[in-house]
Amino acid sequence: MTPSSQTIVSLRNVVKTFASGTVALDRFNLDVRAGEFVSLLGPSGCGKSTALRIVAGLSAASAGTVEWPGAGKIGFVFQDPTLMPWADVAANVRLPLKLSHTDEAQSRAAVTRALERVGLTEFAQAFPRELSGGMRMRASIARALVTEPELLLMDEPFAALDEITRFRLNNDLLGVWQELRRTVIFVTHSVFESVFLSQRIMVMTPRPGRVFAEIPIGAPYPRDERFRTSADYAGFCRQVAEALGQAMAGAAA
Amino acid sequence: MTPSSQTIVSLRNVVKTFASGTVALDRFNLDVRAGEFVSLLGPSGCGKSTALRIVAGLSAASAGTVEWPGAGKIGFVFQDPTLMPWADVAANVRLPLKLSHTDEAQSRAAVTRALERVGLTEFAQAFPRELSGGMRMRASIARALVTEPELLLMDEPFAALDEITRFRLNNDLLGVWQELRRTVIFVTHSVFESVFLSQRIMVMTPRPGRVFAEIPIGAPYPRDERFRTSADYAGFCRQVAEALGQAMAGAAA
Amino acid sequence: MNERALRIGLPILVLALVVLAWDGTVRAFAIPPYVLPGPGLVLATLIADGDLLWQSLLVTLTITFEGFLLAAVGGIVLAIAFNQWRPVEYSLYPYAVILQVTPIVAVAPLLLIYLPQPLAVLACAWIVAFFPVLANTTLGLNSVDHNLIALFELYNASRWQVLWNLKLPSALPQMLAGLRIAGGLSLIGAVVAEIAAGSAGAGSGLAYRIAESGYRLNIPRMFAALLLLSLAGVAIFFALSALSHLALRRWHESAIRRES
Amino acid sequence: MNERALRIGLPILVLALVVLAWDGTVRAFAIPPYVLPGPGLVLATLIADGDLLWQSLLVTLTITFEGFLLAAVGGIVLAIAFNQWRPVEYSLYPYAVILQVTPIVAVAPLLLIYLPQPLAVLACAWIVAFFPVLANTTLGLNSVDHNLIALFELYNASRWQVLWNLKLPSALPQMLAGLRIAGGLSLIGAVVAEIAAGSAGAGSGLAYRIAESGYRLNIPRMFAALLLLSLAGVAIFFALSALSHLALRRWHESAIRRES
Amino acid sequence: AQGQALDKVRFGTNWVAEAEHGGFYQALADGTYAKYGLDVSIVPGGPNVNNRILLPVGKLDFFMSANTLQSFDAVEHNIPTVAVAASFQKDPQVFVAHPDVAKFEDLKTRTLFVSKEGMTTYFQWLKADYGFDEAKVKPYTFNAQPFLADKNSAMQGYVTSEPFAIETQARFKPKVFLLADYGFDAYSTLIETRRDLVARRPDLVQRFVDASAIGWYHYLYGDSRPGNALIKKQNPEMTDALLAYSIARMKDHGIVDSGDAVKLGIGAMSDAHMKSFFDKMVRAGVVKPGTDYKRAYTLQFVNKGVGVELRPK
Ligand SMILES: Nc1ncnc2c1ncn2[C@@H]1O[C@H](COP(=O)(O)OP(=O)(O)OP(=O)(O)O)[C@@H](O)[C@H]1O
Ligand SMILES: Nc1ncnc2c1ncn2[C@@H]1O[C@H](COP(=O)(O)OP(=O)(O)OP(=O)(O)O)[C@@H](O)[C@H]1O
Ligand SMILES: [Mg+2]
Ligand SMILES: [Mg+2]
Repeated sequence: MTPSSQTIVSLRNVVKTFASGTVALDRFNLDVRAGEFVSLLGPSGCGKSTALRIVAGLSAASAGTVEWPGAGKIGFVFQDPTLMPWADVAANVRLPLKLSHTDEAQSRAAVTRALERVGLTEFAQAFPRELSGGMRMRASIARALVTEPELLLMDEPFAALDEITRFRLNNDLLGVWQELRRTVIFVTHSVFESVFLSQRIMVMTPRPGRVFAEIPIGAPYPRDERFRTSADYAGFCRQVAEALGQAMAGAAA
Repeated sequence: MTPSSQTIVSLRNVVKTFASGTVALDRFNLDVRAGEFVSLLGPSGCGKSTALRIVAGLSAASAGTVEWPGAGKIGFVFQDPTLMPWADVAANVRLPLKLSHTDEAQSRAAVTRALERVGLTEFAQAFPRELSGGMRMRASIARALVTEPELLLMDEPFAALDEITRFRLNNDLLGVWQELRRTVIFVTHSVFESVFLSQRIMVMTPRPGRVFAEIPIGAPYPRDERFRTSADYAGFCRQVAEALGQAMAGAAA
Repeated sequence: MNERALRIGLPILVLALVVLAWDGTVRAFAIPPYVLPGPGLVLATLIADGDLLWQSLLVTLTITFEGFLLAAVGGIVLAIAFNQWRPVEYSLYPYAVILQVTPIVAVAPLLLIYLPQPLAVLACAWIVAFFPVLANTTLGLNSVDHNLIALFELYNASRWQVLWNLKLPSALPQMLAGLRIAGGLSLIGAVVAEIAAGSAGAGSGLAYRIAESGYRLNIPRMFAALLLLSLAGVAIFFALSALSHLALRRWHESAIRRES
Repeated sequence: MNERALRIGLPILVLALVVLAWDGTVRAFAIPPYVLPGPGLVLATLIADGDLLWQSLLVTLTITFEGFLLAAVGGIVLAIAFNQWRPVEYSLYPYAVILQVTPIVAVAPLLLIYLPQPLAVLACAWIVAFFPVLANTTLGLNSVDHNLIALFELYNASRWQVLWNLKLPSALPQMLAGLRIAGGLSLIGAVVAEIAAGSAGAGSGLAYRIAESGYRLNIPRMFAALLLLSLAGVAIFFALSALSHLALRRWHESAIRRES
Repeated sequence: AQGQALDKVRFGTNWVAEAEHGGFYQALADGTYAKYGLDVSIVPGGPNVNNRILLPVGKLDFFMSANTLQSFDAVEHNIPTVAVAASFQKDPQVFVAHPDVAKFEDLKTRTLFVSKEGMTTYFQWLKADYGFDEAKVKPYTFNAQPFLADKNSAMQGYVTSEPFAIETQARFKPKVFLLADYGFDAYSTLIETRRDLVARRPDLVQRFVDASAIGWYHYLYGDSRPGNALIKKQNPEMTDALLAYSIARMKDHGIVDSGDAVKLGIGAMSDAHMKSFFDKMVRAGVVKPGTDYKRAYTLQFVNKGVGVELRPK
């Protein structure tokens, strides 16, 4: 969290043009250091998911450079739940452990913990098609958390959840992050959520996505319900919302 | 909108038990009259989508009665975008018109208007896989709006959208509803959204879903940005949030 | 329940109708048995020649079973190899197609030269049945959700893990459809193999019985043998369908009974 | 680009290797041409007998084409009927299976009794090829996203609309895979039909050439005919693959070139 | 019959056009059939083609059956067909062996390539009378490659055909054993027809039998070119060399014109000959002992010496 800590990933002037001709990102810059909590905030279709996929190495930049000087275990929550339809919830959540050959007992405990965290204990044996939309997303979150990854990439993980579940998971996420000193890159379209969670918010312009403003949220952690109702919080929210409005207006102009 | 107007759909003591044994709804009651804007609000997995499917006649109740004394054209926004992957956005949006044999010119105009409304004009020729998550959802919304249906059923349509787009679409939706005197049943997990939009909010308990409280939102229409920042609005929000908290606590107890 | 009754009752009803129509036609036009034997006669022959035909059926079924296993394993393994190593696919797919279109009857003599006879028979049966397994499994392996593939990549899954935990389960529905086609084809393959390369005489299968009966104008026995063959085919098909249903019923669209 | 080079270069490379190995074996062991003719001899024969073989190829291809059309149309129509009316499926599926497992060579004489000869030939070719189309299309039609079906229901789509606008496009990938299998099978079907029910003699197709050349021990010509047949099969397969690619490349996982 | 409309007759053979069918093609080509008031169309058979079944159902009027056994089968299964003439006095069925095989009995130790049809006919007799072993049999699919590749094998064939292919293609002279020389005394290339035709149109049957016999005389002893030309037209694979070879072998071995035929004319049949073969088949377990084998044929149309004058003295 100290500015001197190691850079985990660094995107320089990244451009992403799809085969269809759509330019999703245009000279996009992002540096994330170990232990940071960074949010990407922007309107629908501005390239957030694209940027996150590039960060994860799932998609290649059309131009610019991407470097991972200090990459470790990655956890990824896709915007869609992306569960294996032929496996039950427990098996879906266990997947990353299975792929890294974690031993049986340990992985059973980790899965149980992760399912508890997202409130799906009762549905461990259910198949994805037997879940509600929000429950599917929670299973996907549990899967990303189960390995306690060093770099956690989350693409609007809480969008499908009600506020109460969402607040609980917000707090949980912050808890994990602080406790285990993880790095998180968080994509959201919610100003409130980004302010509550992050140390730094990258506000993006509409397509083609560029960083319009980088806003540090200087409030101390742990942040809790008191922070959510504080004047500080409201102030940050206003500042971010304004930046976002400008970013969007700039594009419209 | 007068209380005497015709009942569109009426659910009485509806129970829904799935083959897996999950009881999604338990003695669920709902009456919607022509011209109403009703929201279903509840935590993830409480049975909102299930209730909406029953209202649409897509799913049969395991017990209880469902009646449609005054059903007309229905528009449905599924929780997932549910687009045809082999058709481009325009064709997806045009689908309901095609199915009702609307003539070419008229349907072209309607599609153009619907796409404009959700900001996808540029992407009319794109295929679903070439869209971002939020854009897919917007295409789905455009498809539901294109026929200007008498009964509009929407399952968390705006969850994947950024606040600015979302507010715009909220306003749009209210506009359509008022102007054309439509009936809307709206599923959401957002207290703020439900208060801003609805005349009446059904707060549901966690699984098995029942109506915990029915809260009328007595604010006059048209509602606009001023309403969103009013004390009235804040008050309603507090009231609804409290009811939701109680509903969830009751279940936990 | 009603559904199930339909599922069993209807085919039986249709069967009854077909048999009645068959019998009726034979009687009404007084069709001689060497043109079209009536169902009663065929059944009587089936019972009278039961032992002989049963022995032959067993021979044919053994080849069928071995051919099917080979086709299943071969088709799946080949599809996996094609999917894992593109160069292998580009190099060998044309040859797989060539195998599919080669008329067995023409190459059987060659196989008989290069392979011992039982192996030649198996090779024939295999050639006939493997292609649908290959083609369908290939389609399945190539249709995996790309987000799931990305997920596996992220977790540094080995090729083997991707294959085993992702691609194969995901390809299962298509694979099983391929196997369902291959089931019938292996029966055909066994018959063709027997005709082309099989042993004749005492220990021979249904194909030989059919050819012999046709040649000797024992048409009722020919029909009885054909009937046995058909029953075997239907049994194989429904066994494979049941297997497929068991494997898919909890998750795949094609097998789930939707809540109404 | 590199990909494309591989795609074309590799099969050619493998072809070259196969031909070299073939030639080498024939020379090294001094295999006489009536057991295994060398590639040069086969090619020479192909050119020398070009006219005759070409005529035969045309005959075979005509039957193949007609059989394929019938199989495609028949398989798809049957699959649609099965999908639309469950009772039809329950009643007739067993009979479709029976058709699949019936050895043509055995029933061809019967078909010749009941049908005029050209129709009997077509029926044979059809029987061989239609089942994969049926089975795969059925799988496709049953695998439609249930939410999309719900959507169509909501908009009061007629059965026909659901079929045309939803089920068929959705089943396209599987259907095309079925057609790809059927392509090769119709060629086999044409060959088998010709052997079993065709008129021998002047106007005959490749199957007859192959059998006759084999009988006369004109093995180089037999190989030349087999070669032509294989080429035809590969051409049919790749034509169908190209068609499939065109139809699916914009939307289906199996055909999309992923952005890396 | 001249001047009137010709009777349309369909005649099915059991193989593609070849010299073994020469008499029939000759009769068609040189106008003998027409002279007898017949408009004959010849429907060739082939590997895996079973033309025989088309006879009783009326799609054919005459059929060329391979040997007498098939006529016995017809009786056993109550099929209303009957043999009316035997074009071949001897079955041309042979075993073709590599040159090292010294005598017929040595074949028992060899791998034998035998067709399905062979299995159901002469091989059963070989088992019964010579003690051949089924376990040594592999299927013969009318292709000599497996035989050529396996030096320790022998294969079935027609004396008129397979040896030639081997001599010309494999360039060695194989040993040939004509089964007829070892006691397999079936008639071959019989003309079968339906019983109702015999009853209703005996004149038609008689004309076909007579014209065919005359065709055979012309083919064997006269100018065979018209017949050969027609054969080659129907079967472009056929070569002059093979035709010449086949005709020569038919003459050497007296396939067509020997035994009873010398006096009674081509097509001759006799009760004694039939009985002898029937007894052998009963012994081999191929036909049931009680079969009324005499119903399998009729001597009504043969043994009249038709055409014998055409044989060169
Ligand atoms: N097809 C199904 N089979 C079995 N159980 C199901 C099925 N669909 C839904 N359920 C169960 O029914 C309950 C209610 O689901 P529903 O989708 O209605 O929830 P929801 O209120 O829409 O939740 P969310 O806000 O997460 O979408 C859940 O517990 C879910 O597991
Ligand atoms: N596979 C693809 N092919 C072509 N264009 C694509 C593809 N994926 C995304 N795009 C385009 O790239 C742009 C950015 O998409 P992206 O998914 O990154 O948006 P996003 O910021 O995540 O939006 P949302 O909040 O709606 O999820 C969009 O205009 C989209 O149409
Ligand atoms: Mg996104
Ligand atoms: Mg829901």
